[in-house]
Amino acid sequence: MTTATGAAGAGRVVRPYGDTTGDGMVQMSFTLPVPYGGAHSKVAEGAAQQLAHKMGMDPAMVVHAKAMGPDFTFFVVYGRVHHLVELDKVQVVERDYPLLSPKEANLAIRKLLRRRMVVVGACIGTDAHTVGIDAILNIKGFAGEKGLEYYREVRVVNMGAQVSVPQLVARTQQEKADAVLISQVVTQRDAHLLNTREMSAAFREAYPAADRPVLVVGGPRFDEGMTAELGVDRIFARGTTPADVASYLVHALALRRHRHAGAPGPARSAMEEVALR
Amino acid sequence: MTTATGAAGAGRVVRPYGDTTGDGMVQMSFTLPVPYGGAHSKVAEGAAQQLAHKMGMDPAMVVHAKAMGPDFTFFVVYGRVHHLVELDKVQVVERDYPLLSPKEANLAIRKLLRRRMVVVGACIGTDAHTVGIDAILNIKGFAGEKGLEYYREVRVVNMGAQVSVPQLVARTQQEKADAVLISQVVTQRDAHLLNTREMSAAFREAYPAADRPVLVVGGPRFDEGMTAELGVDRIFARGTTPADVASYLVHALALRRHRHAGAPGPARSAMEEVALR
Amino acid sequence: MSKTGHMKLMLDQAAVRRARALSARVGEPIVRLAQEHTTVSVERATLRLGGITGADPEGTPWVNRLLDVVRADVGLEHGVSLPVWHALLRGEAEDLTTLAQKAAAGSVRFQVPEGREATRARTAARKQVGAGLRRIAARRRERERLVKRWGDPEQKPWIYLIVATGDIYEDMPQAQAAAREGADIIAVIRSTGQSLLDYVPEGPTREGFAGTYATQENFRLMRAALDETSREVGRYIRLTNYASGLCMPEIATLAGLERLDMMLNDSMYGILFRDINPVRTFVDQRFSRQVHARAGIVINTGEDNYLTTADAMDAAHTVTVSQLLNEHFAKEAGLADWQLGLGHAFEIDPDVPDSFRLELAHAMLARQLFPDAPLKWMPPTRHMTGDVFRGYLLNAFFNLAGAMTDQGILLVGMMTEAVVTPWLSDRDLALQNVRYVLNAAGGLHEDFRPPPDGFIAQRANQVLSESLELLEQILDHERGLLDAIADGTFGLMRRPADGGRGLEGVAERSPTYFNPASELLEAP
Amino acid sequence: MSKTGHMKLMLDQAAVRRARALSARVGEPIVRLAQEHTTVSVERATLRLGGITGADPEGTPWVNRLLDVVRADVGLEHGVSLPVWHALLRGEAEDLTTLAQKAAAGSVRFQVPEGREATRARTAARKQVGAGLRRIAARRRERERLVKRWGDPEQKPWIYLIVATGDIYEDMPQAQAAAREGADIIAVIRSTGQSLLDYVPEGPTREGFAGTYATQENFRLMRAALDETSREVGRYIRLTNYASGLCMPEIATLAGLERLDMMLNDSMYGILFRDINPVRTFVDQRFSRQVHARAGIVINTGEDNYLTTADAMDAAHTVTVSQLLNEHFAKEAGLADWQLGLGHAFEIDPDVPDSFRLELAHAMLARQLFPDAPLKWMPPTRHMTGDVFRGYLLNAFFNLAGAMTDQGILLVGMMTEAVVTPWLSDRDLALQNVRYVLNAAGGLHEDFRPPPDGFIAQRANQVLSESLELLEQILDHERGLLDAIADGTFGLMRRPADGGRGLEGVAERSPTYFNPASELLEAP
Ligand code: B12
Ligand code: B12
Ligand SMILES: Cc1ncc(COP(=O)(O)O)c(C=O)c1O
Ligand SMILES: Cc1ncc(COP(=O)(O)O)c(C=O)c1O
Repeated sequence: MTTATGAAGAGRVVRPYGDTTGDGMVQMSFTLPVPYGGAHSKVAEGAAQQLAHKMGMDPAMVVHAKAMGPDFTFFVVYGRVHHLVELDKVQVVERDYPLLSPKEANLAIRKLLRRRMVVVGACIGTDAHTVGIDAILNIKGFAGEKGLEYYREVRVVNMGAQVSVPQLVARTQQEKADAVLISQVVTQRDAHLLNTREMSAAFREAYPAADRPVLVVGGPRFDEGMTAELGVDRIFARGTTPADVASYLVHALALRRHRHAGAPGPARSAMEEVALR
Repeated sequence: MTTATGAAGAGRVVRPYGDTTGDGMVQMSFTLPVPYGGAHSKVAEGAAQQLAHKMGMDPAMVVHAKAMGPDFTFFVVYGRVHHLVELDKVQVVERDYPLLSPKEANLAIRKLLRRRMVVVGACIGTDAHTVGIDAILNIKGFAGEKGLEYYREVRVVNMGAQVSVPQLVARTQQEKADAVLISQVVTQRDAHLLNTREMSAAFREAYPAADRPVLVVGGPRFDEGMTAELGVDRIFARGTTPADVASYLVHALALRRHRHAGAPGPARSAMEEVALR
Repeated sequence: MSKTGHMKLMLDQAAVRRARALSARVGEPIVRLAQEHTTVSVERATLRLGGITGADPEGTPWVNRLLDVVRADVGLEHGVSLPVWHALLRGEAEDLTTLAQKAAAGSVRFQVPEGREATRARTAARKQVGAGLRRIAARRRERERLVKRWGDPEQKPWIYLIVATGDIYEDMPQAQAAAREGADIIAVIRSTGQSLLDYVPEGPTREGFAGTYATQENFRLMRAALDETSREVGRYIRLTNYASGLCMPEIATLAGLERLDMMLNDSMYGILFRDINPVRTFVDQRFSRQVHARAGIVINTGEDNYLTTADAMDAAHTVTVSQLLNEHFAKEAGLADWQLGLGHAFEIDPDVPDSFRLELAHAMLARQLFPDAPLKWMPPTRHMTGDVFRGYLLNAFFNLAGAMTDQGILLVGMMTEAVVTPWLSDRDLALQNVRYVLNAAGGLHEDFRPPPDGFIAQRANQVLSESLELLEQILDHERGLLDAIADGTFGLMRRPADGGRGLEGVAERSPTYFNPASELLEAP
Repeated sequence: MSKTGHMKLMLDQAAVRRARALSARVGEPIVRLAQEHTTVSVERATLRLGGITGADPEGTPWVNRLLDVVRADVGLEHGVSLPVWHALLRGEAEDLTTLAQKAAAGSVRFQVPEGREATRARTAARKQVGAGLRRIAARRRERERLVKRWGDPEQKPWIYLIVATGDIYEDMPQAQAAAREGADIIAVIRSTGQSLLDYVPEGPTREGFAGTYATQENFRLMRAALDETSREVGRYIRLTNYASGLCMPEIATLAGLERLDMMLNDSMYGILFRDINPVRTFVDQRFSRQVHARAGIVINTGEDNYLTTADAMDAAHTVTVSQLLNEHFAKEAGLADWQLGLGHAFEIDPDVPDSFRLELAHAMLARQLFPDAPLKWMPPTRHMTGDVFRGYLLNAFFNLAGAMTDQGILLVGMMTEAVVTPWLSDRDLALQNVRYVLNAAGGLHEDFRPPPDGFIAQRANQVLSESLELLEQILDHERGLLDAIADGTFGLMRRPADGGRGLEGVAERSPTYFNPASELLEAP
């Protein structure tokens, strides 16, 4: 993974656009635990404005305020923010590997492993949202792309929903899996982060560092830049397609192979060699 | 005018409320002049996230991004802001005069002036939105309250829409008006601020400081705290009712009378005396 | 064509016939008034048809400079054409613009020719002004060709969007973006001050407040931009502006010359909402509509505005009466049914019980009263608040009512109505809203069959009968419509016939009055 | 009562009759299966009716501790009542809870009594468990009294809102706020993990993920909070929870004891979406429904869920088939029509042409197929995105469809569906949305008369005939419904009869099986 900066607009600075270049206009809504109505109204609106100012909006127009019961007020605020968006400082996780077709991926796996790649997938913890992981794994796939089950050189073990971490580790060992794909959709109280950390810790414990399978986690609300914090190799978010994942797995395995072999030179080209020959 | 701080919550600190006390959650939407789709998407989303971070949101979830043509992207972002709203530092323009019924106001005017109070109203500049000023002036009124025309001791001269500043000043002089009420609804390119400043400058020029009529401006998007910057005596925003205005005018005239008479003591009590006896 | 054809006709047909007869009686004296007067703007429009262009270094158009001199020399009551073409024939200048420059410099004096000189001046004027009208006719044919080439919108209603940055160079890309996203019609709204200017600004402009100046060059630029996009999207994108305010006849003329497709053009809007003198307005109105008739331009009337100041339930019948009068005046001026974008709006207080069904009743009343007119359906404005979510919801129901009642032109509402002039994203979101509604529920009219004695039919007939009463009341006034307008009948605005702006620009026509444009436009 | 009474009946009535006959044939072997088995949770529910409460210091309920010992000693197949009441009669403890504590400490051994001892045990068990059922009946009468005092909602559909903070002490004020703003029914959704727990947690809880644990104490706290608000708003606010997952029978029992008013309770949801063993589920289902029947609780079935994993157009008929089966199982268990909140949802891809009319067709099919059931109409979830404006719009059309087709229970959709569990403001905005739609367009059903041969009727009959085909296919399977479930018929989930969780908690009833609760519940 490389954390690249937005090449598209090197050095360019932009601002939000309402109806004129540079006007900086944004819309915001939020609730404050303050009462509204009668004598309270001005304080409530002033509080909303204070928050908007602290966020860098000036002027900030409180265009709507509504009491929600005796203790809360909902606000809509429009205004101009003065922050600049520096496009050359945008942090993104860019795809640092070539996107392969199923055919290319199969070829690469055969060359790399001389056997099928084994992938274990699951929704861990109490999460039962399987649609996302199934979109990646099942033949049916996602967005017109077939899932990993369609790849001849990939053997998929889909454990389904609400799999506990010990079950997952045991099955991974039993299947001698090359990669583990887990999905986390529920994010309330940071459930996805807690479960992912628990999982990666368990794998660190169960495997010597060099043999650990590639750990991949996905779900709509992940921040792709958090791999180090979560102890996983790669994170995929909203809109991921099976080919993104298959290509990454080929890349990751090539990289490991390469390291094991102690071969010199940049890993990337090695993988590309394998993949594209 | 006094700029009071929110007495309601002295010392209290609050945060936005999503579904749990203190969670700090807010919603935001805006457009950036960046392309979206294909290779651009990650940079665009990263740019949106950068802006949200600069506004104090962390984590910031870009939950929606949509290309609008080749050059713009619309975003919806949810996240946690870390700013605190300090209720004891909220700046509000509080009503620093008693709210009078029409009867009380009439009585006070008679005692103060021994004649009817003359009020000239207009939408100045190219603004033709008369509904707001009519709500204050016309008998019909607003929110169940009758307008100033209903007050026996107030003579209203409503000049209507698109009145130029020279016309307004001339008519004010001709009518020997005690107060001038102007309305500004169009705010694009700060039209309301430009027109108000032009108006107050013209009155400063046309009258000696002591004789200048009370200058009041109103409209839905004014910041009530800007009187000094705009050179007016009072600003009324969204939701103003005729009684707010009538009571203020009585107060302002009592204050002037008091000052002219050189009487000692706080102006407020003088006015209250007059108004409430 | 009508999708609502299978809906049982709800209206009392005797009442419908009577409504039209009464409207004709109300309208007749107003038409006579228009025929008996001229205005500075009618005369300037005539000169513009004759080919005058440009402005002096201060920005005052040459046509204004010329008219002012002519008027000072001979008055307005004879029209400017006799003195002006007389001067040209005398060789004072070779063309109108040069003549204006010389006149402004004080080197030409005008007089009203008589006898043979008058006849020659008339002939020359007719020829030159006729050429102008032929240019307008040519632009109309061009439109017909392009519509054939690029096609009309696929769906009904047509989707109408506003741009309002104040800067023609920001407006153009925003209009193009909107067209790509699905707009069929783009309206460039005007800067707040323009309607009270007694001249038409010149050149491209970047300085409007909450709208962009209507100038010939801005018209040309935007039409070209939209031609480009029409070609790109394979759909002829229509362009709308405002023939309204003190220069209505001239703007109508410029619109015809620059192939604009629709124009806001209401018989009473300027009186009520801009405090323009009623006589001035009615005279200017008639001329501008005659030009629109020639240009094949669809007019949009402004009944929606009444409901921003008056209550949509209480004043529903004033909308109907105004539509009937707008129809009468339009047809008298030569416009065909397909050119009548009669206005009405979704402005009932959303808190009124059954508000949506009442909106349907009003919309169906208009639909059935004017079955061949492309009604223009306007979104909620008055009851929009800073709650943009609620605004988005109200706009959806507005869109639905439009689809269910077969409106011709849907002016797309913005969720930020109560906040700002539309943002780029507001238009995009609004278009998504329309697209969803039309795609998901556009066919709902097939299943919508209000019972003939039900709530909706009852409300429609009630408004119709209140309209008849109002028309009768108007006829009871001594000076008919003029007095009714003075009384605050429409939009609660009181506008006496001798008040308002622009009266100084009106003159009663003298017996020698001559205007080649009027002459040619009156000819069927 | 039906507002749609005047809508012409669209459905082929012979097909309707055939659908019910086929469903009965599909259902029959499943009912037999349920009658022939028991489960740990059925037995624990019986003990709970007998009065056992509380949990050990680790939080394991005493009922679980007791059951585990009994099962270890004598197995599950005879039911726990004989050995347990036998032990009580032997004087091992004076009440069930003490017995459990002693059993857990290893100081009691259980055996299955025979002869007179068995008879005495049976009598004692019947008496004690019967008292529990009478407490449930008393709570039901209490509800009836309170509804009479405070009243039912004024409008149809009833407005159903979810709270989901995970913390009962945050849930309570949020629920009260929602009720004040117009909610008629509050559902406290459950923490993600609960359905797979084979015990019911104890006490008030603050630790759920995306939902709050269902515990007897949480039930009590929330019912008390809503009683307070009911009194305040003059409307009986109903409370909903989930009789679902591995402890379905116990939760149904606790719901009856704490006067909950509605329970999510589907015959196949646990199988399909929680991978719970099918036999376990069907056995638990039947018992829990028998309890609901007694408690006067309205069940909510879960057909909406199928459309989150399968396509709403392709799988429309699976919803209908599932509704028919849920109806069959419910009536067999003693529930009346008014207790059948059969589920369905607004989940057609909004990009499908005419999607709204197709939704109307599906909604009307359900309405006409189950004319006396208070259908539960679920909002869009699958096609909701982070575009909260669009979400708000879709929810409005969902609300409209609900009003137009006379749904009984409207689960109010949140614009943040794709983002977070509902915020306080989401509920408030959602309620405004509903209120606007019901107030403005609630009467539209009067004007909505889809032609009997039109688009909507055609679609409804098509789905009905696909449902007949599917029912026939199910009957063609060797093991009927069990095989169909294994095949992925519902929600595309494949669940073999011998797979899934909780199978270890199932036992075939022995000839000496005895369960006083079942016995009393079977009695009509
Ligand atoms: C379908 C659905 C369900 C179905 C799930 C059926 C199933 N078998 O999956 C049912 C009805 C059972 C369900 C139940 C619940 N749900 Co639900 N559900 C949804 C819904 C509508 C859609 C989710 C979905 O399928 N998205 C489509 C897939 C394709 O997208 P995706 O998951 O993001 O996956 C993509 C990427 O993220 C990525 N990806 C995902 N995983 C992985 C893994 C790997 C390895 C990789 C590489 C990539 C990857 O690739 C995928 C393709 O691009 C959402 C709301 C919404 N519109 O988003 C709520 C939602 C997810 N559910 C929610 C909740 C709370 C629940 C419940 C807990 C409620 C309750 N208390 O009863 C229950 C219980 C479920 C549980 N124990 O987890 C919340 C979560 C809130 C939060 N942010 O924490 C949501 C957001 C709704 C809401 N606003 O309340 N739900
Ligand atoms: C009604 C209306 C019209 C009517 C006006 C009729 C009339 N005679 O007033 C018509 C249809 C004519 C109209 C036209 C236009 N309008 Co307009 N209109 C509105 C609308 C729908 C409602 C305004 C209103 O009446 N509010 C009700 C009154 C009671 O509220 P109020 O003005 O805020 O007044 C209250 C307080 O602010 C205060 N107050 C106001 N004035 C004063 C003065 C004093 C002294 C005091 C004490 C208090 C006070 O007290 C009042 C009572 O509480 C708004 C959208 C909206 N929903 O807000 C757009 C809106 C104001 N219009 C707008 C625009 C752009 C126009 C046009 C310029 C468009 C165009 N280019 O053609 C035209 C031209 C008008 C012009 N030259 O000014 C924009 C302004 C955008 C901006 N922020 O700059 C708005 C916001 C719509 C939009 N989003 O585009 N409009
Ligand atoms: C019929 C009509 N004419 C004109 C206008 C525009 O006003 P102005 O002429 O001041 O630009 C409107 C405003 O929407 C209108 O409805
Ligand atoms: C019928 C039914 N039962 C139960 C649930 C809740 O799931 P759980 O049992 O996991 O709490 C749902 C989810 O919405 C449902 O629809």
